[in-house]
Amino acid sequence: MTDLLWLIPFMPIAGFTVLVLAGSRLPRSVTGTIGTGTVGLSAVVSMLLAAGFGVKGDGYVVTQTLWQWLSVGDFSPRFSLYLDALSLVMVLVITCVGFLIHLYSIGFMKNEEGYSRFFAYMNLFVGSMLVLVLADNLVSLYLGWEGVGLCSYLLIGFWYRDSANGYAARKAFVITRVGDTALAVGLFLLFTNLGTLQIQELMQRAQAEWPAGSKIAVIAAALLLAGAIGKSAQLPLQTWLPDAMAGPTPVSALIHAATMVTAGVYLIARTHVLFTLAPPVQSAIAIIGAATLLLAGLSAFVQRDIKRVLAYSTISQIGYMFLALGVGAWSAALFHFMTHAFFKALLFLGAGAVILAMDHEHDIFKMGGLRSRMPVTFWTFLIGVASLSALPFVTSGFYSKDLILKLAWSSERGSVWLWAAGVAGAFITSLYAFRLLFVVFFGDRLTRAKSDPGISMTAPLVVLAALSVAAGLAALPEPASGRQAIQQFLSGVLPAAHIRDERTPELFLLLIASCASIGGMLAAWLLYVLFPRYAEGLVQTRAGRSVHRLLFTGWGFDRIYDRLFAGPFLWLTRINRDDFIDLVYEGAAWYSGVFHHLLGLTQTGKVRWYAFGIGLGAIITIGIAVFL
Amino acid sequence: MNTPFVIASVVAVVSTLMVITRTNVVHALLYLIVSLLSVSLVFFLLGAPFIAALEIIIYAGAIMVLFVFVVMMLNLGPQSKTQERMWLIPEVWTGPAVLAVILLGELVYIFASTGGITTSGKTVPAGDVGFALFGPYLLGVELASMLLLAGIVGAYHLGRRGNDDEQKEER
Amino acid sequence: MAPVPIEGVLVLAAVLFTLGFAGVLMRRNIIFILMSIEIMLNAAGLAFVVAGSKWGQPDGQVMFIFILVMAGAEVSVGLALVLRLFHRFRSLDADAAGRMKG
Amino acid sequence: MTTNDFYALSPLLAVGAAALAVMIGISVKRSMTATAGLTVAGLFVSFAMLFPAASIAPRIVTPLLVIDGYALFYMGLVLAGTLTVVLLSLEYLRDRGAHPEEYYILLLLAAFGSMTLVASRHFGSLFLGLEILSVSLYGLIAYVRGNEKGIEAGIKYLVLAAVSAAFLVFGMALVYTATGSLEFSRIGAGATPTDPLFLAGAAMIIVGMGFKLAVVPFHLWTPDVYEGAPAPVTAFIATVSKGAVFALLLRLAGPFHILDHPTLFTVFSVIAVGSIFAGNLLALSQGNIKRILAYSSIAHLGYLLVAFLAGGVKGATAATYYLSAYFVTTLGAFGVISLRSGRDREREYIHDYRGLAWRRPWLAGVFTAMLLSLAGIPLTAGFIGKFYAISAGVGSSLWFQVVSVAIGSAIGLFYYLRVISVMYAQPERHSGGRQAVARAISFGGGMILALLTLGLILLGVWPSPLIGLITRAVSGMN
Repeated sequence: MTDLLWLIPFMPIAGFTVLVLAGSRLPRSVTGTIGTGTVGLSAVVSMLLAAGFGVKGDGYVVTQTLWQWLSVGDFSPRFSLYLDALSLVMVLVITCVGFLIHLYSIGFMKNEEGYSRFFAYMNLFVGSMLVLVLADNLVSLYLGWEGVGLCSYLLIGFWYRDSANGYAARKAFVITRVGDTALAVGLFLLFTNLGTLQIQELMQRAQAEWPAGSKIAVIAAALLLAGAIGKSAQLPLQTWLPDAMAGPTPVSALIHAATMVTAGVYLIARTHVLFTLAPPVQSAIAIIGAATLLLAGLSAFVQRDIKRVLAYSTISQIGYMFLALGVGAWSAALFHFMTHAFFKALLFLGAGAVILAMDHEHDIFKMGGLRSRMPVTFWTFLIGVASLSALPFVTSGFYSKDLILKLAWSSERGSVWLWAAGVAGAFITSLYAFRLLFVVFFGDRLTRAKSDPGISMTAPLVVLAALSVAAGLAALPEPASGRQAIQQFLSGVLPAAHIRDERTPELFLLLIASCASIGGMLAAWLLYVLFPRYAEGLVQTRAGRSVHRLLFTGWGFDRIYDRLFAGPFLWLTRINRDDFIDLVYEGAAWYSGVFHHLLGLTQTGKVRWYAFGIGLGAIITIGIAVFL
Repeated sequence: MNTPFVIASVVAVVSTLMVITRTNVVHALLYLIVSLLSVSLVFFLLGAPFIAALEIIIYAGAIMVLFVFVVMMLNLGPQSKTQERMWLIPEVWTGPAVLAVILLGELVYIFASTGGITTSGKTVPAGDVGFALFGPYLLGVELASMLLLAGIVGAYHLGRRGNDDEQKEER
Repeated sequence: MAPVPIEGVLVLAAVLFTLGFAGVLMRRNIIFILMSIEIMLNAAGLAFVVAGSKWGQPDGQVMFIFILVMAGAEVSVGLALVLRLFHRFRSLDADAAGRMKG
Repeated sequence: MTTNDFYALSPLLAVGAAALAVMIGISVKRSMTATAGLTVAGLFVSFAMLFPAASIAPRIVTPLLVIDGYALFYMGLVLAGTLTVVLLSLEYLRDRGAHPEEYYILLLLAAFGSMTLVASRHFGSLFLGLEILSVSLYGLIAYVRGNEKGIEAGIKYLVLAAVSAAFLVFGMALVYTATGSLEFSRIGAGATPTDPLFLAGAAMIIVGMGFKLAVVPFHLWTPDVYEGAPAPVTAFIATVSKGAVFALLLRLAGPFHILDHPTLFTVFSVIAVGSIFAGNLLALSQGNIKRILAYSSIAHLGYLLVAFLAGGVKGATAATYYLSAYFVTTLGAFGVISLRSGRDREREYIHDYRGLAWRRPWLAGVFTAMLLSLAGIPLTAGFIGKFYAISAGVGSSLWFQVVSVAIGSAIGLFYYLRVISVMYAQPERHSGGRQAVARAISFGGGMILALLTLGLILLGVWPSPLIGLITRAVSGMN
């Protein structure tokens, strides 16, 4: 059965191929079925593999070599797939959530043109992500990495007739490219120093050859981190993500929940050995994560666009994952990735339903009172918001966030400060999440809205809502080891965090975190349901206005980058108006043209002249051979 | 130095020179036959009587007849001769002649620098050639027959007075 | 009678070869060009025969026969093409068949 | 001649017998279908006979021929190429009227000559194989009646091929004078490396083969003949004819010590670099696609020579792989041209392809794939070929030649992309009349193109099986 592994990435890519080649001629129903079905089949296959996994235990690894591309000396890139507990979790989430998003898209996109193009890109997106996750060497991983980047570009700019969408797509592409370049350099560095890019072998060699904290390990890890930061939209490369909302809502769901942004988390988890060899880099991850989660959370608090709220929320939640990675709580990061995938997909799809009901209105302050018109959407959205806010005990988000917070406190690399940032973040998260819920679904109805969408769109919402709750089961303690099930499951791949102090005041931490979540909810209730005037008044004050603007623009990173990079770059281009570098190429082109012309003169079409050429060649050849 | 060889060589060179400078095709063909005959004499002197005979029978006999045949078919009149004269002005032949002289110079230099080779002076009779042809060169003979087949088919197709397109040409 | 010197025959072959080559380059009449090619091939055959006689082997002569066969095939196809050319262009000018260039 | 000898020769015999059978068939009844059927059957039988022959390889059959893995591999390549050309010719000839039957005899004979060439180990078979190929090609190039360009191309090819053949035999005679043998292996043993007679002979042989390979400075005929010949025949010249001669060159490299020989090495380096630059530069602003492909083939032979110069099993493997990829690509490109050709004329100008992607996306896709492969873009066969060629060159420290390959490829990209960009440009509106003549591609033609494209991509992403096969074949030769 493990032979079926190749089907997982193959199915969506096959779907992409079919849709690209024949998509425009197929009826919409067939297009949707192909697009959704291929991902669904991948999901089925991954579940089958997961079932096999459960029986065999946690040290279980499947590798499948598909083919060897070429072999020149030591350089013989093989294309093989590698499945272990870590990639299995990723694959399951990607295919299942991906499938639900595809299913949802059938309804969401039904009135759009470019239907088959949309599904083709989506399939390629999922396929690339699966290649990334299943790659057993960093070259294939990089291939998937770039494929994901390409698809995000294509999908963010899906409605390309509006040039703003094109700009957003380009921005996403360019900014992630900064990280990608660092990653590529990192790969070269690893290859030249360790002589392989096979991930498992690489990790072994790195451990054997590089002492912990050595300079080379730090540089390599830092380069990989830069790549991860770009893809996962962490400080300081986070600015592309809010603009990426220009794409259709299912795309946002796919980018934020199942693909793309989690690639960075996966990369770090996959190469965690390297990062443990570079403690300064690991600390940087934790600090970046903590800072990102706070800054992005505050920005989310003031956004008016429903999707931008969720976008900043994603940045913030990925910040949690980075925080977990930074303190060595690898499996906690994965756990949070999983729960986040469920509830964030749910929230995006719910937001999509709202947007569709409001005729593509994004501004939350023009919505309101949708609770009664859209009961299914409301209840599922409520579950999503609760999970995002980590409301105690019933939501899965609570368990994953709690795990992160606990380890941020107690792990060897953790500290009170990191923990405090996490708790503050939890409060802010809860605040903006419920703000969103209250503003959209409570209060007076401001405009006419359609009712709940059809079954193909509500079904994914319900399933995702169920998953958002049920994923908490993964936190049940394993009877044998006393660790949580997810930790146990991943223990073959990801080591447990080193605990600094066994006497962690667990109950106390739990209490504080719960208070933060509930406190945020109550604050939102006060500000947006009971006393909405007060919130408005706060913004009207002078200080309030400038803070609001700062937060609203995402801490002004775009402005800073404009000043810091775009400005000087434009200045340079102005200086280089005559393009002295291009002159070289133009000169080359000019000389090529001249030589072309001169050589063209030899093609006279006269047979005697051609024979003359042979004679001249003979004289030269004999001359060189005999007289030289 | 072998006198008959020298004489045959001089005749060969002179007649060949005449071939490439004549304006009348038939005259040139006659000179070419002389040239071939003198080369045939050289073959005889080299101890290759069979080849000497083949040179006359096939080259001077068959192939030259082919040329004559075509010339007759084309029925080239005197105006082609004036045309030839016009085509054969010094500007046309100096360049090639210089090139040819350089090539010749290179080759002669090579032969001169090799130095001191003499022939075995041994006659290789027709029988030996025959044994070689039907011994180690058996496949070669078969290949040669395929070569002739290709020549025949090609010449047949190209030389056929077509029924359809020739009329098109006349129109 | 003194044996024929090898260099002498090779030089003769070389002279005939270059004369034939010069003929190809100089003449515009396609029939002359074909004749010149015959001269070149004949010269090559001569070189083969003299080499064979140097080593006392029949191989040189066998090669001469092959060259003869090739020359025959070449000329027959060549002359057929000349007929086609003449019917088409009403000329034997090799340069007239020079429309394709560049 | 023993039974085993017959087995070993059976692929060759099958093709020869097919030629005879076709001829006899024509004399009984002229039928295009029967002729083509016989031809295809003969090629298939010959291909099938490669396997029994392989089981007793290597075997030296008379001093003239050797049937080893290397020869059999190239025979397979020749047969596959010829088969493709036959299939491409079917419609092309049907459109062009009377008496297409002799065409198949000539094509079979040309294939026969090429197969002799790749199996030869003796000057006699080299010469005869080359001439069977040449003489058949004269007929094929000028085959289509009433086509001035064809006659012109035929005359040019005939005169120049005959001149170069004269150089070749004169060179052979000189080498024979110097070494006393006509067999490659014994020539190597008998040659003194500094003997001017031997070197002059080798140089003149290079002239003869250089003409067939169309490398600088013996390349001048290429564009005119490519343009004038019928498109399927051009495909044959570009692939099978050149491939067979190149295979022979690889075989000669060992006995002639070309690579250990400083002066001969220099000769080939000059030829390679000259071909790369001249070919690419000449193609730059050419408006006729057949001529572009001609010039590009000059450059490709230059790349091939770089792999050849790298030497050893590695260089030979690289060159052979490059050649196989080049076969697929070139056949595909000419396949598009010949299948698109109308009754009146061939669609050979760039403007005939304007906006093709909008009218015939599939065909344009195939052509794009072929051109990208010629340019050496990754995931195509051409990329792997170039990669191997360059890595072989680097392995032998041929820096100058490798840099030339890189620069040449960069120039080459320009004109390949130019054709591609024309195909994807908006179609001209006003010239509707001319566009309307363009005909639909038949099912069979489409299948050939699809197979070639598939092969192209397969060789690009999964080359290891072929590489393995080639390595075995090539190591068997040395």
